Amino acid sequence: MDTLLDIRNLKMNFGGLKVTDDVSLNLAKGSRTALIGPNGAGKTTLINLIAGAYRPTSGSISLMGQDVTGMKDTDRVRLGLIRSFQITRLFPDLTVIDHLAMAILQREGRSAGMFKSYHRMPEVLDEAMEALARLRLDPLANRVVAQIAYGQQRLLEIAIALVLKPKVLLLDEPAAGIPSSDMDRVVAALDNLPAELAVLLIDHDMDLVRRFAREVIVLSSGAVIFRGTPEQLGSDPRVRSAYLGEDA
Amino acid sequence: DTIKVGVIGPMSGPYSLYGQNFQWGVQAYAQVNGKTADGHDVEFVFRDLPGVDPAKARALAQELVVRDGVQYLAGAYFTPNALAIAPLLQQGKVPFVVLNAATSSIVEQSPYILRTSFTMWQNTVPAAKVAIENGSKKAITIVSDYGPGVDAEAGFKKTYEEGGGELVETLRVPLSTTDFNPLVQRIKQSGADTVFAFFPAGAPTLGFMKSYIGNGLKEDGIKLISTGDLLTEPDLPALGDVAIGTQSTYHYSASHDSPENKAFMEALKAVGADPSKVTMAAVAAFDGAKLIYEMIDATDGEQDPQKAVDAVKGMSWESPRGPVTIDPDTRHITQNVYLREVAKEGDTYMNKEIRTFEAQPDWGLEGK
Amino acid sequence: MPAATLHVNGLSSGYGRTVIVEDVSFSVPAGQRMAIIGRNGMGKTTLLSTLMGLTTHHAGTIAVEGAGVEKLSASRRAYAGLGYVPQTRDIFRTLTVEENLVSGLKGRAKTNLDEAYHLFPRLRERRRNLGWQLSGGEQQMLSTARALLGKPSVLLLDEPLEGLAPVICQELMAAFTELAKAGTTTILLVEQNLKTALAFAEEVLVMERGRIVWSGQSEALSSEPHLIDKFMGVAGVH
Amino acid sequence: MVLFFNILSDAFVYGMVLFIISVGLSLAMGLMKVVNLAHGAFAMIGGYIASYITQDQGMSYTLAVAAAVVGAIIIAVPMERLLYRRIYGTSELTQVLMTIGITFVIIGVANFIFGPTLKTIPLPDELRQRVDLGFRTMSSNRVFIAFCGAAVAAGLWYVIEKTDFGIKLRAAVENEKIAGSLGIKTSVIFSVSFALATGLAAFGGVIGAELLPIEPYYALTYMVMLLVVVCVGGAGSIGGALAACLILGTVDTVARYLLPSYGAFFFYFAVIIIVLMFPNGLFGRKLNV
Amino acid sequence: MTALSQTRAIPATTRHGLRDLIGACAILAVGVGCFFLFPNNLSFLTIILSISLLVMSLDLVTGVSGVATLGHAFVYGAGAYAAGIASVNGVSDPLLLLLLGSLAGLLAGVVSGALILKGHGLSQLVISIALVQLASEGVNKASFVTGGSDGLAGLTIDPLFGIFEFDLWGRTAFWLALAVVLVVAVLLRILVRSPFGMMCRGIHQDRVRVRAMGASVYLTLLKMYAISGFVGGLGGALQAVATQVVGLDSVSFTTSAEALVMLIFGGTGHIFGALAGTFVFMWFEHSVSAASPFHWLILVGILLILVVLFAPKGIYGLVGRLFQHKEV
Ligand SMILES: Nc1ncnc2c1ncn2[C@@H]1O[C@H](COP(=O)(O)OP(=O)(O)OP(=O)(O)O)[C@@H](O)[C@H]1O
Ligand SMILES: Nc1ncnc2c1ncn2[C@@H]1O[C@H](COP(=O)(O)OP(=O)(O)OP(=O)(O)O)[C@@H](O)[C@H]1O
Ligand SMILES: [Mg+2]
Ligand SMILES: [Mg+2]
Repeated sequence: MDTLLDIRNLKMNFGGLKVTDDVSLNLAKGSRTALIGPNGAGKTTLINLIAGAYRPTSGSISLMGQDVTGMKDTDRVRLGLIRSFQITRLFPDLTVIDHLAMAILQREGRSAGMFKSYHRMPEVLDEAMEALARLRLDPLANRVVAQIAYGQQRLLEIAIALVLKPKVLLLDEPAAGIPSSDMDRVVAALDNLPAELAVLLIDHDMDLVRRFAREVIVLSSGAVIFRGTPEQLGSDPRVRSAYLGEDA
Repeated sequence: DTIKVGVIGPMSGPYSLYGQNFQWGVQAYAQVNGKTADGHDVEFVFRDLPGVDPAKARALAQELVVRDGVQYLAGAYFTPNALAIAPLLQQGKVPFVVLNAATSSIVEQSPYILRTSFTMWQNTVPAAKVAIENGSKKAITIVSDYGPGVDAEAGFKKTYEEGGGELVETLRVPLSTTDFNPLVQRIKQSGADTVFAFFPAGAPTLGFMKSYIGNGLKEDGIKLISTGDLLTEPDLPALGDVAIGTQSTYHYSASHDSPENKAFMEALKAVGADPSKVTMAAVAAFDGAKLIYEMIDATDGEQDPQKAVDAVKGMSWESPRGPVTIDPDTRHITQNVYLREVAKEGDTYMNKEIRTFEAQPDWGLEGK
Repeated sequence: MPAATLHVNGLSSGYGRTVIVEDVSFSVPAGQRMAIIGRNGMGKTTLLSTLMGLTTHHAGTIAVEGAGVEKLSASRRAYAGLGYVPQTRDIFRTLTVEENLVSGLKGRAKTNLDEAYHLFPRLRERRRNLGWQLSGGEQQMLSTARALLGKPSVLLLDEPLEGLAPVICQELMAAFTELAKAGTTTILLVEQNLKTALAFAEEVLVMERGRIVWSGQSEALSSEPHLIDKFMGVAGVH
Repeated sequence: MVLFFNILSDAFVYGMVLFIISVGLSLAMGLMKVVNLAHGAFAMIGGYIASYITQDQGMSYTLAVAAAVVGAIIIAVPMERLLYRRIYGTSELTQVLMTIGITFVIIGVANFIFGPTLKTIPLPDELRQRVDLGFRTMSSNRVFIAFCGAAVAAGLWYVIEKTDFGIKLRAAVENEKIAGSLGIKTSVIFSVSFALATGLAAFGGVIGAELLPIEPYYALTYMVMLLVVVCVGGAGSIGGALAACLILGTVDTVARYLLPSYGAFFFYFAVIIIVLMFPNGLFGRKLNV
Repeated sequence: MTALSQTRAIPATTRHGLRDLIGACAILAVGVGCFFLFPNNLSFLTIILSISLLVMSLDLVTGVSGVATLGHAFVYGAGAYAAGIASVNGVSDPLLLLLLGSLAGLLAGVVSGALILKGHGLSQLVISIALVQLASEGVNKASFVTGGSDGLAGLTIDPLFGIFEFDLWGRTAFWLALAVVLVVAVLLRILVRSPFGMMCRGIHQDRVRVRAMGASVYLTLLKMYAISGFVGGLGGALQAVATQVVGLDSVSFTTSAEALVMLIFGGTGHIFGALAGTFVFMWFEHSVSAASPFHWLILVGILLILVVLFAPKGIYGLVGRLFQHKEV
């Protein structure tokens, strides 16, 4: 099985608005695909559909050969379909390391333990600290999330997604709010992902898209208007006018 | 020496009026008879128990007995609270004078329980008799759905059916009911000529009276008879003129015409009571205090509950409510029950006694 | 109200007792464009929200067109001419797009909403939707449009381009430049993308641990890669 | 059939009383995001003032209604400034604690001043007439109550949904700081809305006194009822509050007619079922994903 | 990397362990102190202890997991009535009664949780109110087993371990209650810090995030509800055993609301807060209502207001703040 995620003719509307208009795409093992498009094109919605937060009106989604169209979001996560959030969703009163420990324990099916705190599980602590260190968040490990800067929260959002050991990873604007100076952390984290992992990345930072993606899909008004390599992107007139602007 | 008496009642909360009445009654007795009984100083210790809370009732009683060393307990506005206290009496060696709780079975819980208030049966049986004598053929009852309500319903049913009447329906409504319109509609539909009602004094009684009048039941010829709880003196001004002429049966009216009651009223005023807020609870407390003084007298201040209780069994005296006796078997008070009618004299509303049922026992225990 | 000057002197502030911004002084002439750059967590957001009156003020003065505002409440500062686009957007999630815009009008007539719809046609399409239903970029547009409707004379922008498509970014930066050049507003911009920040601003402040560690002309910074390297930890702008 | 209309019309009036009293709470909870458990206490204050004006001072009913509303507002506004302001935007639990505390104090004070007995507010002659509705007669007071309910509903809906005031209020509650940065005078907005909610409570307390009699524990006795109605309707929604009051008023009334001793069962069953079907309230403002 | 995690994490663990130890010692010290200082208030102290189990159980669902409920007396009442009814029907071993009560509480917890968790926010609050009202009506109606509004009085309880009588002085009941509370408090502290507890705290703050990690919100909370029911039921049974009466008030809205007030008063989410809140609040109420039976409500009201104004995180938060100042 080479195709991990296969989406066929997905459709979805909010009231009268067609947000997802007959979208088909597939991600093979090891694929690095960028999903771009104008604001409100339906990128986040597509991720929500794949992750199971919304139900499509028609079409199908299959994950590693298994049809997951009607499956609960939490079950999809267990199959290895992990997403990050465009607008961070974290636990304001928990510490940075709490977040990672929770993700690790959940991944390992140990989150129902009622006696031993993760502070007494060296293997969990080590893995969590390692994941933080990769994004250079380790000095903040014991800080409460409400008290770290927004950009740092964005990095944490990525760290959580990575630690869940995804097979298919959906990243919604992971690099937004991270300064050029720190972009290298993100790029390094993405470069270090296991090769067989399939990644779908949304971002408006074309530098990141060009450095990362081997394939680019452009969405506009819910429909796919372009699919190709990053190099072909700049020469497509539709993409230029709808998205990139003239000096791209 | 000082002999302590613990009084537990609702000093705060929705029923605080009655706790206050307990206090007034006790103080009035001390006002008239002095603060010593047979040379022993008597001190009353008051404890607040605002609502139905048996666990707390028990804890308070226990604390009074163990810590404050009281020799006598008195009070209990609600039946469950009295029931919770009862099991302690034997071990604690304290007699307990119930000043209100009106379920018949309370006195059976311990040989050390005496009661100077009333029972629902005691007041309800005469009400049923009045209904029958007034020629009622079909009646309906409406009561609050809790112990005393159920007792009142049973008392009325038994007497009314024995008298040849037909009880067409019995309605029990939740204690929290304030809008009685649908119920009054139902009473109207039932074809009864008389309705017997019992609710604890407060919001439901007002609500019921308003609906009874407002929906024209009176004009339709459906008579209302109730126990005095529906028409306690402090609530009469709130009911206003609509209530005039309404009949009820009860063991005490503040307007009872006797020298004892006049003296009682004077004593109450002397201890700072508001005469318009005097209820049956005050007279129960007054008589309760009398029993306690008698018991102290009989035991010479020693802690001997059996001797104390025995001393007052069968005792008779002239209470502010009329002649009373402590029934030696039940330890409950035998008393007159009066048929009264709401009237207005000057600016004040009152329950005017128009007929006396003499020496009524607790029909609830009597019937068993 | 035309563009105003902004003078900040000895400003310290933070969250409760924690001090984040320390002893910051700078001034921006009317109609100037200034950019603030710095790594994550260095206090840029805290500085802007302090100017707006949303953090705990510890010391120092803030003057808009010569009038001290550091003692005023946020709403009084808004009337003194300050306008703010927060980094986390903070649109009203339970209000519709149009209601969000109305909330920023500062008493101006509703007909002025067209200004916002003209700048972001996307918002007109979505005007009956609730705030939370918007896409990330749409929320960003709404937040900016809402602040602009109040006609601020000093505009504080905290990463207003985050999540916007490149074409919109270009248009928006052009619009901001236009506003400043026309003498309508003075602009203080926090921006993560160095290239964009330097292209836009005339002056630049670099923040590190709550203090200003460098300030000067943006050309000076662009032409000195070692400075950028020192403050931002990356080599050069491409 | 006549009986059916009889019961229905009783239910309608009962629902309207609930509505007038609870709509202010719905405003407070839905728009100002304050779980104001002391709402009933302000209704009670209104009732006491009206009772004092009519019973003890012998003045007119109209005057009493006005005095009740104004009086409750005069008491409420300083409380808003000193106490409520501190709990805007805090967790519901903190609000519960503060407003229960306020309720206790108001109850204690009322008990102290007015004593523990029931208070009534005598109606003027115009409201004591019987009105012929065709299928039944009803006291003019009840007709008046129904009319007031409708007027309150319409007026409020207009203010909240159609005026800028409503927008500013909702904005200020959602994010006070950001609203301030947009030039919205949040403190004025809060005071005015709080006064509005309290005034409505007092108004409801007075005109509903016949169905919900005024006594010191009023505030606690009807707290559950008010909370339930507001949540079933969907906090902040006037239409929702109206619908909830009418539906629950009807369920309660009909159940009490049909099966008096099981009335409460039906009422709370209905509540659970409605809430499970409409977790955001009948017309609740949908808040989050 | 290992070294790094250890330097950071180990202080955190020992700090928690230390807090638990201090907490347990404090409970014990206060308990023993009360026994000697107020030897005649034991029955009241026992009620405090049993109510504190209800409040701790409420903390699990409300403080830790963020489920708003004003009907938690449902589980408390279930425990109390189960023990009461069993005792009337011949079960008189105190420990067995506690077990029965806890199991009944667990069942009640699952039932109410299953319904309440279907709602969110305000609707949870309403379902919880409706449930406790229904339960209370039901108990009132089923007077043939429950004694209706009169309640069950005069339960006979065997001596504890066949030796210690539940007598008028209430010493046995007090020590039993203290031991139960001590054990439960420590276990719950551990529970709150465990992976499961952390997950519940996470759900409290952002359930969408929790789902995105792959955890089921409903099932997790239902489990928490069951545990909470067990603890609450234990409290109810303890009260039944200690006071030998069971009344309708044990399943009332009022009790639920009071429990919530005491929890917030003490500080939510820390278990010890629940304990401190119950103790201080009930003690204060008890003292002022004895000192001023007519006006204590005003004083209690003022106390609550003051807490919100000056200790918005409750007593526990206040104490925590004092400690932090010392550390700095
Ligand atoms: N609410 C808060 N309470 C306490 N400290 C805070 C709070 N918010 C932020 N901080 C701290 O203040 C410092 C500055 O944060 P600020 O948000 O101003 O940084 P920033 O420069 O805007 O970063 P970014 O580029 O990530 O947006 C950070 O160290 C952060 O941890
Ligand atoms: N729950 C909803 N109800 C109604 N409309 C919605 C809802 N969620 C999203 N939309 C609309 O659907 C469209 C697509 O939104 P989506 O979030 O998928 O855009 P996006 O491509 O991720 O944009 P961006 O780059 O700005 O994040 C937007 O116009 C948005 O307003
Ligand atoms: Mg998006
Ligand atoms: Mg920032």
